[in-house]
Amino acid sequence: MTPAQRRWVFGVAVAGLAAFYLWGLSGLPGFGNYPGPYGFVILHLAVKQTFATGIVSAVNFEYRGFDTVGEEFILFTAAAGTAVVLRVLRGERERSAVDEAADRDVPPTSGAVRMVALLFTGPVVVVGWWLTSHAQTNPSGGFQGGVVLATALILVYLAGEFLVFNRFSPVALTDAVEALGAGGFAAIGVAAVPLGLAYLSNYLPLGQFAGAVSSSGTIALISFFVGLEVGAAFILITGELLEQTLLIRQGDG
Amino acid sequence: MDQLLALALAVPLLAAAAITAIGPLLGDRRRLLDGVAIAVAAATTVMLVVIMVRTAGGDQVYWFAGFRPARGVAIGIDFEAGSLSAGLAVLAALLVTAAMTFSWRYFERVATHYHTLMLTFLAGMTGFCLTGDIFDLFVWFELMGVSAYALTAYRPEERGPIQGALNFAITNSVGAYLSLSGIGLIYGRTGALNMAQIGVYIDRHPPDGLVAVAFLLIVSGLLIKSAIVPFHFWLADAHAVAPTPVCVLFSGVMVELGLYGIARVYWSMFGQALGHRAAISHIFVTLGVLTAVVGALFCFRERHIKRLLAFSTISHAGIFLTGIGLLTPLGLAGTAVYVIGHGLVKAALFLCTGVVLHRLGSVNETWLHGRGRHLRVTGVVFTLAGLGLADLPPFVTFVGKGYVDDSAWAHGLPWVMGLFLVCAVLTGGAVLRVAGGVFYGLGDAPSEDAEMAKMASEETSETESGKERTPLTMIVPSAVLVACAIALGFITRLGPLVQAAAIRFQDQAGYNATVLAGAHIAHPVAPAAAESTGITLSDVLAGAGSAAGALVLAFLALYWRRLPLLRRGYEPGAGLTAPIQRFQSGVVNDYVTWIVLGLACVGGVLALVVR
Amino acid sequence: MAYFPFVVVAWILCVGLYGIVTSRHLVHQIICLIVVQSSTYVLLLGVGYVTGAVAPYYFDVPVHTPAVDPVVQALALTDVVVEAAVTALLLSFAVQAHKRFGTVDPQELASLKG
Amino acid sequence: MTVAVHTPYTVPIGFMDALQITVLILVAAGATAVVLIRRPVHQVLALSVYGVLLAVLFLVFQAPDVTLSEITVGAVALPVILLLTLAKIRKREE
Repeated sequence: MTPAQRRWVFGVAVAGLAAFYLWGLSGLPGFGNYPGPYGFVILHLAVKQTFATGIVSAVNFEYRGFDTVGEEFILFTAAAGTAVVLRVLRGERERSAVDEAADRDVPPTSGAVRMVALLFTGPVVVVGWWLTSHAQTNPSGGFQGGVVLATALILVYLAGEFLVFNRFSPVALTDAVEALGAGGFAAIGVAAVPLGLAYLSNYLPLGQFAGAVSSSGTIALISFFVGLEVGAAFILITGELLEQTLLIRQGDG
Repeated sequence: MDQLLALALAVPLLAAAAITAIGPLLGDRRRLLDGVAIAVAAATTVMLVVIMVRTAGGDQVYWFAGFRPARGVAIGIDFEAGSLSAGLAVLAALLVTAAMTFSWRYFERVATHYHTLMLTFLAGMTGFCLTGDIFDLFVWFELMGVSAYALTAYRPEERGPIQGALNFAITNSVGAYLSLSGIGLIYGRTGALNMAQIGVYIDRHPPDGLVAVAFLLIVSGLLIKSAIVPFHFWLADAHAVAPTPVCVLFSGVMVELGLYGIARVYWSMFGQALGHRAAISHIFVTLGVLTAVVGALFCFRERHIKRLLAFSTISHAGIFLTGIGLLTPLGLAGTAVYVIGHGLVKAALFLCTGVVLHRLGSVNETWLHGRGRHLRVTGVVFTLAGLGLADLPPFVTFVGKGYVDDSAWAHGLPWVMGLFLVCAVLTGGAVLRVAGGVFYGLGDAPSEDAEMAKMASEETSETESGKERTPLTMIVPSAVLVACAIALGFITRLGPLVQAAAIRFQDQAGYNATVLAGAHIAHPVAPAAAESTGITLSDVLAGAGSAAGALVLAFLALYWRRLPLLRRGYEPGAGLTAPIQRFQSGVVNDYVTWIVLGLACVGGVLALVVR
Repeated sequence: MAYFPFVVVAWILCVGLYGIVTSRHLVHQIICLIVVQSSTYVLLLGVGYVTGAVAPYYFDVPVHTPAVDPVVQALALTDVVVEAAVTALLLSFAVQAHKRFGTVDPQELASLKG
Repeated sequence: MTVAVHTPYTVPIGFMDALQITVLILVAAGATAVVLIRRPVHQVLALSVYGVLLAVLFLVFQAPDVTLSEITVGAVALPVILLLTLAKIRKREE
């Protein structure tokens, strides 16, 4: 199809689809009238059952923890897939790993940027760690924390060079950390099986009172592993793309 | 509580993580990794077989983290293993094992990520088969998808794989998000994610727009995955370029999983609430027949062996959708048996194609003509599998096809039977034409157009070609798969067993009771009198007829130019697809346009029905 | 107000699809896919909203205060991760497509494939 | 018809409605802008802004958890990898 034809066909089709979709949406109870029961039952049970006050984390890591296993492995698989697709191929040479390479089209980082980035790295790490460790209490969790921790390494890149970034996160090590994160989550789940409990059951003591950082058993532990996996996955993906941009020179056409 | 249900999923996932962590430390000793990965896949197969055997006495339910439903409200996620879902998972695991065994000597060098991706793919398929939660279904659907996209682009140094993977990933992602929209709609109405619970809740209202729209949206992602016309365009692009062992999984089971998802969603949630059974059946049968015919026509004119097999898969997906869409136990049972048979023989065909690529370095039928004479074992296996694809008794494919035909007949759709016979002759004939030409050098090399030659000559770096011998690990899996397809055909109890399983699968009230109330439903009601369980003489004749027809067609195609009386210069199959050829443009923008148009059309029909 | 958020959902979906269909740049197309997916977040959080209720955290409000649905929020979180994963993979395809084809126009890739 | 619940922490309904409608309109406009802007780098910046808008929307939908993820992913992480991709692609065009 030519672009014009496509536009016409799509215009007609999307009008139909939109009408159809709106017809379905009009059957919903109005906005603000969530009918339950799923969410309300969880709100009722969660604090009592898990000692977590962050109910979303309780759902993510406990009631629907199995979804999160799948989700972590989606990210894990995507990182592996990115590594496969962007691997250094025959005929491609790695350019000498100096950032100031001749055809580098990014201007060298200014001193001010380096300074700011360095200043920010510490606080960012702290925030990432805090987010990862407070899943059970506050609006936070391993996922957000992991991304923030990965951002800290990107700041290291801004402050220094790719070489430093690479030294901080050698691929094999990051791979291993990522696998530890994803595998650790699945393994915590499996550990329930010899105890005669269902997969992913919360078998750790729940702690003294709801809302404490040390409360709610496996939720905190799972959040930690999710943080590892997510952080490592983002570092891997960013690293692969950085390597493509800065180091790889194309040999074949 | 059967812990195997959780382990069947956790073991491949843990193994995938472990292989990624340990792989780089092993250096050159990658055989160890190969061995571990194959062992894990085989162990998963065994676990799933055990689960399947146990489901013969009744469906198994597993609540993750031990959250059982209280007063009909599910707060956790469940696995619900029936015989059909567990059986499909077994097929997936078996094919993964076969494909990984085949890969042992196939790739020049395998990065550790290959095993990781195969194992996450396996876990995604297993989870998709067994889950009883609609959002969980989406999660495993995505895991399956992401693994599959990455595996398609496993050879990024070539153009084809990158383009195929892009088309595959974009179309299927659009489908997944449409499905998720449907899930959001149904959640807004019912406040539930457990499929059984949703089924109970939406049945309380008369069917309305929300139910119809949610149904179509959820199904749309699955229709795209199962390559139903007009959502099928991505499939040939992706299948032709993915590494051959991966194609085994794509054609043998991934497409079928999409169809399984449609059946699961229909019979656990929407069947009762949506009503209008006749109209829904008509919609599915229409789409299915259209797909079967389009796939068969494209298949016959193709010269690129992997694309040819891919189009044959599209044709069969159409037949499967029709079998499901008849909404009868016999139709569903027939589809289930047919899916198993098709998966086995199609996998064998792809593996043999892999051997050809390994030894001769091409998948171009024209170029290969007569050059495969010395690959005797491969030739025999390929030919047998081709006959199986054409439903020759006693291959198990003929049992399944027979049931679907019988059900269509009982449904008052005899023309569907005839059309499917034509489709089977066309796809079987195409495959047997390849067998006769490549492995036995019969007749003349078929002509080709430049476009196809270019496409077929692309397959180069996948394997180190020109090997002197075919390693045993490459030929044994395909021979075993074909042997399985024949052996299953002799198990006379298979038919009644699968029918009982299909009746249980379609028993929505029973499914609800099993999941939500922990009921144990062991014995399905007796099959309806109108639909016999036996294999009739007409089934045998139809199967033998389609195989004979396929053989005749293959010979006609090969000896076409030597037939004195016929018009010269006309190439068989050349004009068949000209009008629709240009739709297969390879441009993903077009594909998404067709998806939207297809949805709008089916949605319009559905709106007229449900209104 | 009762249905306005859902109209926005449909609008975002359709606009995103329009972008995918008309795109001439793979990165643009991938971003449009992100837009399509973002419609599902708005839908999920929209259907779980309860007017006047608090966020589902009992850290600083008493337990059993009426709150909005926590389940859809968990689903949306999962959805965000899926989006990030799929986008990263697609971008790696785009990088390779640019290397192999010398273009990132999806409408040109097909003709250059051979 | 809206069935509202009341808690000591409830923001006045009328104010919340106005806020939500405003942000929804901004989000719809943002999505349109992201799609219509065809220059890649500009589009990535638009996506980043759109991510922030979505994050604000989730905040007024009482979903602080999703807000955080949307900011970290939609407004920061995704634009970073998108810009890296564009840097790679543009470099080879020169």
